[in-house]
Amino acid sequence: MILATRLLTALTANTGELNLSNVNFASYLGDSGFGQIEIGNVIMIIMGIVMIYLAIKKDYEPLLLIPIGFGIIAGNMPYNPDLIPIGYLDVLGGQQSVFKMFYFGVSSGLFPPLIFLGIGAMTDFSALLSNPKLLLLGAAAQIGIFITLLGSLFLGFNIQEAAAIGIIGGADGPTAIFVASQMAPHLLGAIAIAAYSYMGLVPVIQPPIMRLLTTDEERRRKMKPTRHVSQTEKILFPIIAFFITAFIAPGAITLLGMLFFGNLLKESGVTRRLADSAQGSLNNIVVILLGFSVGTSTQARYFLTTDSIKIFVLGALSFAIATAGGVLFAKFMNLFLKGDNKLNPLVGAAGVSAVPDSARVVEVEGRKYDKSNHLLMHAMAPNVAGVIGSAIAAGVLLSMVPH
Amino acid sequence: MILATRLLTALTANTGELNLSNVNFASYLGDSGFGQIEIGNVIMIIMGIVMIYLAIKKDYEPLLLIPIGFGIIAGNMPYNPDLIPIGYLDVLGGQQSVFKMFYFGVSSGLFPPLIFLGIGAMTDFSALLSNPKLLLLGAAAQIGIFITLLGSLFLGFNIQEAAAIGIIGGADGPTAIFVASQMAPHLLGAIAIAAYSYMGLVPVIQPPIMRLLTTDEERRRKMKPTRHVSQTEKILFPIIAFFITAFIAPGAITLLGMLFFGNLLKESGVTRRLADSAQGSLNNIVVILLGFSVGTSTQARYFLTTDSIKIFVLGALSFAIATAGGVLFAKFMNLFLKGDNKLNPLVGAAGVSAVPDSARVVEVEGRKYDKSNHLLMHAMAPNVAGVIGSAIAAGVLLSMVPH
Amino acid sequence: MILATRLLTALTANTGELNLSNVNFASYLGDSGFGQIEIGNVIMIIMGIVMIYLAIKKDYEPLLLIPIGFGIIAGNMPYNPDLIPIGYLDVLGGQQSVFKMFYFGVSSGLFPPLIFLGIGAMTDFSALLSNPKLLLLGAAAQIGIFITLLGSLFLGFNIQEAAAIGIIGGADGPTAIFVASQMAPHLLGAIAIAAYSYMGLVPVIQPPIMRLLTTDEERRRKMKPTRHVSQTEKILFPIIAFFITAFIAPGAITLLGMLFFGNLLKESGVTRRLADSAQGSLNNIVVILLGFSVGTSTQARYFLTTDSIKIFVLGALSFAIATAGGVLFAKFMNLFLKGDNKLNPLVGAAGVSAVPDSARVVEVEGRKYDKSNHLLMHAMAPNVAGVIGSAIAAGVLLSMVPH
Amino acid sequence: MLAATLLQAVMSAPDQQLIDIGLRLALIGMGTVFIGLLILSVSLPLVKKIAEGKKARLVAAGSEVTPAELTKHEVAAITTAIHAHLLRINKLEDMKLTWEMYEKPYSPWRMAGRSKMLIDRTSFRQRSR
Amino acid sequence: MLAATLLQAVMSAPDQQLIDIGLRLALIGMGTVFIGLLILSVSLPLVKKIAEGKKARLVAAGSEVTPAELTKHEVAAITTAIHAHLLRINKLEDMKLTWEMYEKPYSPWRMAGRSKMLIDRTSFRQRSR
Amino acid sequence: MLAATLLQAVMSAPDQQLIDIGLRLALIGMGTVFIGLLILSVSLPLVKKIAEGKKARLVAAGSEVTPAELTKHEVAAITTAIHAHLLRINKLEDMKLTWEMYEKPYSPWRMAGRSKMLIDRTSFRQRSR
Ligand code: NA
Ligand code: NA
Ligand code: NA
Repeated sequence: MILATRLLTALTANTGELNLSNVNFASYLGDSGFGQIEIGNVIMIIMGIVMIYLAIKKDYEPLLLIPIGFGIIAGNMPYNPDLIPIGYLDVLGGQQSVFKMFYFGVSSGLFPPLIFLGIGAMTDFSALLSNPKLLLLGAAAQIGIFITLLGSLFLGFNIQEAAAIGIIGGADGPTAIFVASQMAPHLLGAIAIAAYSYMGLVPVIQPPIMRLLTTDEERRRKMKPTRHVSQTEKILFPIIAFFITAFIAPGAITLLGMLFFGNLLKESGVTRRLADSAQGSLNNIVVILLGFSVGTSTQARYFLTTDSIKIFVLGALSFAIATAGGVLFAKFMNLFLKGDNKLNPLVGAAGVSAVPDSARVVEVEGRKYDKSNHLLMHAMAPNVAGVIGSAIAAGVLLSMVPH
Repeated sequence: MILATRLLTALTANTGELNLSNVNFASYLGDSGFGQIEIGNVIMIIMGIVMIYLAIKKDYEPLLLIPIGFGIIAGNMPYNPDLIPIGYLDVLGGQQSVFKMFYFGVSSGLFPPLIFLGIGAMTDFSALLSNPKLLLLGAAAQIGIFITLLGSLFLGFNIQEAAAIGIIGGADGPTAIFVASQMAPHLLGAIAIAAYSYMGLVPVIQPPIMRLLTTDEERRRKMKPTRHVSQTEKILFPIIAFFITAFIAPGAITLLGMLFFGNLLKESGVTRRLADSAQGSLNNIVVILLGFSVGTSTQARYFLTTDSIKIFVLGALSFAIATAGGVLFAKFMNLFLKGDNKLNPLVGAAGVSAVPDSARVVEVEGRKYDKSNHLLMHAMAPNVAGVIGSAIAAGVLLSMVPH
Repeated sequence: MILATRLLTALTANTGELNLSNVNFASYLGDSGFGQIEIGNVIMIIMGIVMIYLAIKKDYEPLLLIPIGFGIIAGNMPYNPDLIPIGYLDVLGGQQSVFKMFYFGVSSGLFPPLIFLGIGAMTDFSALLSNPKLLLLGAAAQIGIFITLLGSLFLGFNIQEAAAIGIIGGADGPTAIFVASQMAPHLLGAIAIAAYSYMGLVPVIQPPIMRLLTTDEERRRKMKPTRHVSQTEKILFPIIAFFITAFIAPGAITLLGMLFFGNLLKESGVTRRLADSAQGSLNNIVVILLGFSVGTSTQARYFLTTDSIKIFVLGALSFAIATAGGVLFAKFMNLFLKGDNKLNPLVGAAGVSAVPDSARVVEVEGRKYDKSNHLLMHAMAPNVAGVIGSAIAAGVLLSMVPH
Repeated sequence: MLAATLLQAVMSAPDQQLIDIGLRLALIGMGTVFIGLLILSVSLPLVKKIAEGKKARLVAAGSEVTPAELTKHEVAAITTAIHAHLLRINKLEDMKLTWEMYEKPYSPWRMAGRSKMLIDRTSFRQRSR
Repeated sequence: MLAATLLQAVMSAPDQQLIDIGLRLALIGMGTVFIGLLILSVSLPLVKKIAEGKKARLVAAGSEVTPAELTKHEVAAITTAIHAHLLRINKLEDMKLTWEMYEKPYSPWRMAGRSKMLIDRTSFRQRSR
Repeated sequence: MLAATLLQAVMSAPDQQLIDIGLRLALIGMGTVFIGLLILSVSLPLVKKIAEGKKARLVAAGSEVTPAELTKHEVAAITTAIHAHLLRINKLEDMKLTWEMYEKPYSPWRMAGRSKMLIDRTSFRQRSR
């Protein structure tokens, strides 16, 4: 009798709602993929496969698109969320899902500054130091951010959402994620996927716009070779650049602080082992977790909305506008420059950032018209300036828009 | 007078219960190891030393046994938990102990998927792709899991505990920890120690069983050389294998998602730096913290129970049954195979996983009977299949058993 | 009408206090550095620049001073904390600042043991094993800790604060941070900065004291060459040393456990990849985040207090006393030693730890008086003993002083 | 004592329903593992087909040279040639690597190791394994 | 359908105040970006001056040999010489590195890779890129 | 002013009990540090004995060749021989390593560095230290 009572208690207390009638193969199949699959999942999984394909075959930003692509697949495999926490938002009986823990790095805004640390530790600002006026091209391309912001307001988003969507035009994944995590967390997945997708598609989006806005003669123009930059200049740069930019846009302190900190580690010459890890293992670990997390956050039930479609349309628009802004501003600057100081306007397209893909696009486009014309070094200047520019823009929006 | 009051306040408010009578050497000694040591600690510390000895002298899974062994020592050094938080469960005055923070990676289930990411990034699935039917040996060896589950029910564990104990038979440390952290956190320490100990002891446990169940002729049998596997196959494998396994066992999405994600990073050819860090520094860091944490969680006061003894007995049983399951199923398959397609049944023993130790045991056993018989490559196939198989089994239990 | 209501709701609900009158350039400038800068920030930023300068030009502990220096700059850039969370204490609308998340590793006491793991994995205890009596020099130098503790009580700090300040005299950054995080979190920034600054300034602080307390003849004394130490000794050392020290000072289990664990990973010979990551990427990542976090925690509004000034004065004192303690105890030991067993008292100065800078100072000083006198190997023994000694002292204080 | 403990535990066996649940779990679990790996094993030849389909186009014209035909010396020669070729491309970068590898021979954090080298200068580490 | 959605969205345009705020944000934001990068670009020549000021003292006496004048062979020779010089300094350490690199050829965690090498022994990986 | 602050602080000295506690803490603390390191220092010769006990069996028969007797050239020769021997074992693996080291010379993430190399092509970095 006592034994029976003990067992009864054990069964009810310990095994929860488990009883014999629930434990059968049909019930198990119903909770497996066979019973849980939805059309939305299939669409998203195909999208993930396409991303992986493009990354491997076309070499479009593989370090980002492969983690995101596989994350999309993992996040959209069907399961019953009442039985076990798997998805990026799942908490069950006090136990967070692992994907939710990974995603914390995204939702808290922790990962983007760490990525910036790594970017700083692997970026060489020589090109920019060599020709400072090219910085302005990186400023001009940020017009994409603000026009997209206005467009988002027109499409019915509120001001916080519009600000977060606008930053897609900065062509900087980490900046976009950082702003979205603070301003519009519910749109973070769509914004991140849009930003990274278009960064991957830079070689597809930019060339037609660049050709449309330039003449043959302009595209063939060669630029003065860059000068040699001393080590002392490179050491002073991150400190001085941080002062100026953080002073003007305090909202950018977190992102630019880490960027220039990483760069100082690289250039100081006495912290090699720290710079190596900042741009090496730490960066790789964060890239893996960030990409995968962003991917898992595209669970069809939350992701496939008209808002996501609008964001993708606005994102494409913003990349196009940013590219045009950079190219046209280069032509505008040429009005004031003389002789061999004149710029090849193609270089302006690199102002969108998307480091270093858009600089590579400039190089490739330039050589289409003159095999001997190497624009890569010149394009690197607006390219890294674009990173700084969009971080400043993000800082302004973070300061001005209450959130 | 005012000064006296100030000091009185300071003394009572700031120094807590500290007063002159408490501050003496005898009282200090009482709180040091001299006053706090217990016989249980001594037993556990000796166990830790034995593990370290086996790891260094016998090379039994040193990457796991050394962190665990030292963790056991560190977790069992005597101290007074009312004075300072040290142990893996200690929180004192709102301050968590560092060991508790480390242990969070274990108790939350965060570490195992990260380990699987690393295993994926260092595993070559060629052997399996070359001879797919060997996958079934990896399935057969999982019988150890379910017989142990039944045995645990007989020994009086409830259904959640039995499921967690059963997974020891999967011979996969991370899988066992993951399931235990969700199903039976109070048994996690014992389950983890049992799983890793027996994984280390695979060269001791398996050979007698292998010899018992095979004839001399069978042990000498050579197998057809494996075929070359193309890179495209290797890239497609992680994606397709993830679809199938996650669809059938959604509970395994977290573990297998990370395993195949890691493998895709390795095989894609465009994400080398991510794969390097996934299987390198990230894996090492997690292995260090996981092993050490599991070790510290064996504090004698919580660990030395009859439950732990039962778990160790059941664990040994489950490894033996799993080995027998693999070998016997290989013999069963031979009934349907002809000529040089017949399997050497020793290869079945590798189905328990314990990668790559059990494959190495198969190689060593095989060469005892024929110096020229290299079974390593063939054993790798059931070996990695065993990892997938036990993750599927874990997924089924996580889905079906409420927790 | 409905549209208007919707928009009104949207504006009030979504944009918070944002309204047209707030959005203008003057208001923006007021929230930028132009409106927020304070004299305290300027002072701290200059201090950060000086640290970076010393690190690069004079090579004073660059791996610590550069992250701290840049952290000071980043933590003191002016911003409006009501608009966006940036500082190391900021939480706004439930969103923690990124710097606060980084700082968690400091305030929770998580980073110091991880640093100790790395130090263990990169430290060779041969010198100490070769000449065990030099351990006592590492003990003698800890007198700095306790005299500073008494001095702090005199300057009006309470007992917890005094204990935390005293540990600066241990000349071990991580130990000081660990104790301060548990005992006196509000002084953590000042204590950490003091500890690391003086560790960097060891080549400036120690030599005059060393010369003051030694005769010319003593400084020229050569010591017996160290003996070769076998691998088995090196493997046994971390285990035995951990037993003894943890038994006597349980409060040091966390720090010394990680130190000796790291050393076992290094010496075992079978866990190379773990040791490499412990002293490589993991250590670098923690050093970056710890240094930067400590820097950001010097926000002028919290940091520039008379308490900070007192702590800096006490810190300088404690380094001087510790150095004197080591040198004088070496002379005291010489009273009992004969012939070529006599110590060169300069070696005592290395007992303060500050590994390996103070050992380097001993080498340099020794060679000033005899070019052929290499004291480096002998100085390494008290140097690493000093690390153990201050961890023991920390353990005693953590056990005895309620917190 | 251990035996007694186990015996006692087995004696107080759980009721039939719990065992039934356990048996069903075992059946469904083992079944799922087998079905999952069986489906995977039959789908792998498909993977091979897909991969070969792509490759077929590439090697359609000439017969692929099986690397097995290469001698050790040929392998060495080819490797060296490719190495040299790539080396030229990466020459400047490599130079930098070489250069920087020795950049800071007296870094503070390498002191511990260095002092050990001085001690062990003339001795080799004996390894038992 | 997409077009319809977008059209509908645009039709229900937000009120003028929200647009005004957006326009002001755009103006201030774009202005700040431009001013920030403009100040940075005009301050960079100053950085150069500071850096040159320091360097000037060093090269005051003789004219600096521009590395551009070195031929490929000279570069190789110098690099080798420096390498050899530093190599001597680091000889013992390097020896240790070389030694340990091959220390544990059968480490369990390298088995997977090793078994693959055995399989692929005679084949080279074909890379499409 | 600093002096005044300190003076004032010292003047308002804490009561005797707090100082007594501090003194006792100092005594116990310093005592424990000394006892701990003293026990450690007397136990280390034991460690040596244990280690030697194990080694003794190995070298009982012949006298161990002290590495100190090796000349630099012998060291070099032995190292090279061992290196070559192990190289043969690891040949395939090494080949793979060499191969892959140059696998993707135009990876996007290496572009920044590469563009710098192009700029600095003909110049060497001057290091002051
Ligand atoms: Na940008
Ligand atoms: Na398994
Ligand atoms: Na110390």
